[in-house]
Amino acid sequence: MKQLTICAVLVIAAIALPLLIGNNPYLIGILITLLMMATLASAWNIVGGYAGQFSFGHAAYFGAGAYTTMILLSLFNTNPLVGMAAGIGVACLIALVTGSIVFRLRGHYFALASIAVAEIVRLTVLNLGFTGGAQGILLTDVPFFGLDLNSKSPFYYGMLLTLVVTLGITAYLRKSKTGYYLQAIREDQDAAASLGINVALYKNRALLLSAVLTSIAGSIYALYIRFIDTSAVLDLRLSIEIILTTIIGGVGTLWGPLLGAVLLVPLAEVLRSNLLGDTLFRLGVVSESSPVGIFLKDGLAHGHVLVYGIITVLCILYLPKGILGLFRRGK
Amino acid sequence: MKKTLLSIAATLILFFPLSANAAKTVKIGFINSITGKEAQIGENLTNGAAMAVEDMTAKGYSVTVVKEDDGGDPKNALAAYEKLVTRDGVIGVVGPYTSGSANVVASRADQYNVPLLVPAAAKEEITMKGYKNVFRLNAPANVYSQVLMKAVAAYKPKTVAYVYAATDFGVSTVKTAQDNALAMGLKEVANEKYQQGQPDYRATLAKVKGTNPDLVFLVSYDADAILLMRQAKEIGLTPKAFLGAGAGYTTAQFAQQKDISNLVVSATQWTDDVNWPGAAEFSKRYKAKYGKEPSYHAACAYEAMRIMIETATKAENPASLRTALKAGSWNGIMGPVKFADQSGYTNQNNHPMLVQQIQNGTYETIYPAQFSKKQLVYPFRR
Amino acid sequence: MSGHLLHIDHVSKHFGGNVAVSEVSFSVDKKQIFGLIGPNGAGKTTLFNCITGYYPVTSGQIAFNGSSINNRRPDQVCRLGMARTWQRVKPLCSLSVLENVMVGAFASTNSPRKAEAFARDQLTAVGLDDHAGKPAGSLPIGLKKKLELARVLATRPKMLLLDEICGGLNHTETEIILEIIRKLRSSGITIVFIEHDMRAVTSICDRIVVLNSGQKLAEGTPAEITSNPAVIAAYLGGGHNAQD
Amino acid sequence: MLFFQSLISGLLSGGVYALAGIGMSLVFGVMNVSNFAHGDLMMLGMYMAYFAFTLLHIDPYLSLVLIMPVSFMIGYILEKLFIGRVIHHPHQNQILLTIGLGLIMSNSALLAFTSDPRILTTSYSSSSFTILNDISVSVPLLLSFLITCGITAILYLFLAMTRTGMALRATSQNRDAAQLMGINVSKMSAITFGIGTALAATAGALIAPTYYIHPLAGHTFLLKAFTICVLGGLGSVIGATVGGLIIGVVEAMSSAYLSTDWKDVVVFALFLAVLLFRPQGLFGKKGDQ
Repeated sequence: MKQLTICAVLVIAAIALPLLIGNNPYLIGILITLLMMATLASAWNIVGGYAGQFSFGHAAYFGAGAYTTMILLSLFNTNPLVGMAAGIGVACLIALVTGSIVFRLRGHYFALASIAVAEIVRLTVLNLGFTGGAQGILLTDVPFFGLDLNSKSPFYYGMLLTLVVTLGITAYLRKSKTGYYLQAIREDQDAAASLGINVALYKNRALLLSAVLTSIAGSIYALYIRFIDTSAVLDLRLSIEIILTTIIGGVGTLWGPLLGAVLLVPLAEVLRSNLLGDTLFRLGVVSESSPVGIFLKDGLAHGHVLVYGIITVLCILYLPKGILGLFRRGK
Repeated sequence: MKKTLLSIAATLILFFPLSANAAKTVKIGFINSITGKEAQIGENLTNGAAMAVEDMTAKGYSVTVVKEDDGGDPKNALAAYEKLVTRDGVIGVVGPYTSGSANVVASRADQYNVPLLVPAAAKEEITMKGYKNVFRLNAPANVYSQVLMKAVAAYKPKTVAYVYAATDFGVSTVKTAQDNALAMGLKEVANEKYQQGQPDYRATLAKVKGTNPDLVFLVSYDADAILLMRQAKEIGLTPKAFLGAGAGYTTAQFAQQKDISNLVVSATQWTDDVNWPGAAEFSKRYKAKYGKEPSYHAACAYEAMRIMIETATKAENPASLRTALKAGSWNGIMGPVKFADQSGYTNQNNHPMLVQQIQNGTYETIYPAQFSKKQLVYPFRR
Repeated sequence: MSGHLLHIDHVSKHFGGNVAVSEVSFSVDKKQIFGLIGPNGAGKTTLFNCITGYYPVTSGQIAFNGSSINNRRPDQVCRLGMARTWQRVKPLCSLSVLENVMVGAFASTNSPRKAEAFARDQLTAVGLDDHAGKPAGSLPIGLKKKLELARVLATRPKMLLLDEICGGLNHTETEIILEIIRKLRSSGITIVFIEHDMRAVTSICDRIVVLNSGQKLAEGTPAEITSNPAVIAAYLGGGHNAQD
Repeated sequence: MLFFQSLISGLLSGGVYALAGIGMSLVFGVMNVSNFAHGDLMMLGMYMAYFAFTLLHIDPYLSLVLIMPVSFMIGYILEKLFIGRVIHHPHQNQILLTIGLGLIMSNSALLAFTSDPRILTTSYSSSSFTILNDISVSVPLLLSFLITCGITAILYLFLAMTRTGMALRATSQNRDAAQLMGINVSKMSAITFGIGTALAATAGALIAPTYYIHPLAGHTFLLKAFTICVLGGLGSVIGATVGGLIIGVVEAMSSAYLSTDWKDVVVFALFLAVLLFRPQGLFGKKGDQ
């Protein structure tokens, strides 16, 4: 009951947030990214965290949603919602093919095979003509079916809804037969099979569900940015970022992926931009000409990926169960 | 719980604007690819822009440049632009470098009404959508192939082979090259698109050699160009001319590899031997400061930043900056600059691209005639 | 055929050139407690793996409840009513004891509530109800064995294949398990069980098959087996690995 | 002519791929860790060769004498500080750790050496000779190929003949059993990672004269190295060597007869096919997966 109250408060707060912060498209943009990463991490968590199948190729499903929506929109002027549905179809198709190949494998082989499948998808999109190839797809002058392009709220609420649905599914799944079956598969595939669990079937179900949710996020992202190319939506980096977000938050938990996104997305933004330095300078904490100031101004912009790498290493070494793992030592 | 709320509040504060500095300095944003795949070219832009800020400060301009990295990711570029215009309150933005990022940011510029000056992104579309607030200094991608083909047209080549990087720039440059080739009656004998960074192109080049083309049209960035030309020499690929579009064929590093780069023809936005005011001197100072030759990206960034600072200082707000950019004309290291609406473009500088040939280790401008001192050596020989 | 619940007919299993099980045949009747014994490496666990679908057989027929189960997947075999435990226990470590048993119970229901109630019954049956909330990984070995048993019972099996369910247990613990097995039989479940401990086997089994080097060495009642000279030779000659 | 040209250049480039693959395969086999920092370790080797050449004027091939021990030490220390601590963690944590280490290495290189590509131009960088009338053979690639063969042979003998080599193989067969037999498996892991790093750096140094040197240059080779060691069978030196040659030839042949842009797809498809139909690799033992 207490959990339900917390959820309700969170959702209401999230709905009210854009109204509270007013006209700050920058902050809302960051929040959209945050909601997107939380959705992607939560969706990945279904197959990676609960079923224990560490897919390193989730960019393929994200790209499936993004590309299908954009291709249909640019070639046939298809309604984005129809495009999104078609994207789900394509993502399912890729998931079925991937599942039939990679689920026969375990451990490293599974991880590597999932990379290989995703790379084949990426290279195919890059080499084909109707996908825009290396040029990507840019949409500026198509009718947007009543969507106000200049407003960020539809995308904010769209992402929020996807996230709530994803978390809702995860919460339901956790306490359902399927959820228990997935966790049994994660803990021991042989034991799971001996208890009457059709391992391949349940793994594929988890992957399909995860792919569908990932692809929806991909569609919304594409409509939001209105420019996609393979390096933005199909890259291995994206797959890795999704996993990292989940692991840092807490893999196999309901709130871990959200927590990971809440920590990592603002962190990445603060490191990428000069936010930290700028704020400190203006507050008079650090002088712009001091060595620290110069580092914040010039060094950090060059070194933020390095900082990201260091955080990754430290997290894996000292927080292998994620931030949530810290609080759940006893359990 | 209290602590959590406090830390969330502290984080949120970062994203909100603080009261602006009292001092009367003009504030400009600069979005660039400092990290990521395009970091190498990004660095040239960083250097060029930094020199412009230095020069203008020395001239008495008071300017603050807010630098943003987009890592080549359009999502980050958009966040950067929105941060610059809403949080930092800049009156104009220079950048971004990559075409993808520039496209995304350009499509939002009219919404925020803050002028964007694109220094070096080549994608044609950026200035073809009629955006009022988007200005571009450099010539778009199609001009690369146009000038290259024009430079050799007089020698009546018959066949052409394309070897190019599988990137936006590579693909669109080759597309316009194909249009030009069609107009010139050239026959296409090979079309090879490659993934960047591979160590071995010998099989591809051997295949091209088998078609015995008159022209080999290449698009490569970075050091791929050196690799391709080395391996072309090994394989014995000897067309009548190598035409290089893309930054890889315009670097000092490439020219230094005399045994492979001699007589390669390339298109560039800028050289230091061109007779534009300050070009040679810029090159000299850049070399002294950074220990390497400036690339055309550096020159573009320098000039874009210089124009932005100069114009923005006179303008009070983004709207008058836009008017001033539209009305103004400049003549600096990039030659005459004027943002005009012409042949489908809006606010596009009609920048004359140059064709150069490496002759004995130095770039010599050979086309168009009014900027050139040397003649094209044709056919190519080892 | 009518009384046979499980019928093994000339089953062989080869790994590359190695013959693990060779031409083994026997039948298990309903409500029997059937012992499968033999020294280490005799092929007992391999045979279990063949019966329950983890290994495809090289040749031979396996029939359960009158129909062939050759080449069935492990989960299908389980749902036909034949459940197994593992020699090296396989608890689902990060799940609680109760949740482990619930996973088994889901074989016959989709409702988490029903699964939980049924799982609690099984925990009571094996005497684990005090440990329901603990993570399965934290139990000592004796309780893990009980958990294995409760978990397979939750699948509502007709037949149980127990792979050294008493291995690693002390005398008291063994007695408790054996008592549970007897109760299960009287509730109508047929039991095949692999064991090293001759005393346990002879005290409980109706019928015993002895395997040695993949082949059937002898079959009979406990009394027949304990007096069979070939069995004595194999066991005593096999040395003391019986306690392994 | 095109066929033989592709075959020759494919084989020669495959030799360098093989060296990268062997290093990864050893680490895979003995430690059961997939090392996503392998490409970045290659990059370190490239820079070492570059600076040995430009600052100390040592020929890149001779500089191997320096690079191998130095990079062995780097690998040994990396294992002690980082990799060894996650050896019993789940695979995905190991993968993410090595990705993090790779990010640290490549971005430190970016800060230290800038993103300008360096070109290591030796007198023979673009020299070649012609055989069979019209087939050109690159001199530096041929040299690299021969050195690869030599290193492979030495490594094979080391694993087969020496005490340490046998202990390594025992650890790769069964870590727990090896420990019971008194083998110091944690030391074996460190030695393995050291050798893996040395081989990666050597591969980097060997490719440096014909390639360019850049902080992100190793990434091209990372997925290739994975493909090679899966193809050859984890932990198999001979397998990785043959795997490298196969990948080299497949790439060259698909560039020549299919199309340059589809060649990576062909390589990944081959990779998946091997995983599906012969998961133990061409030279691995069954049951390894």
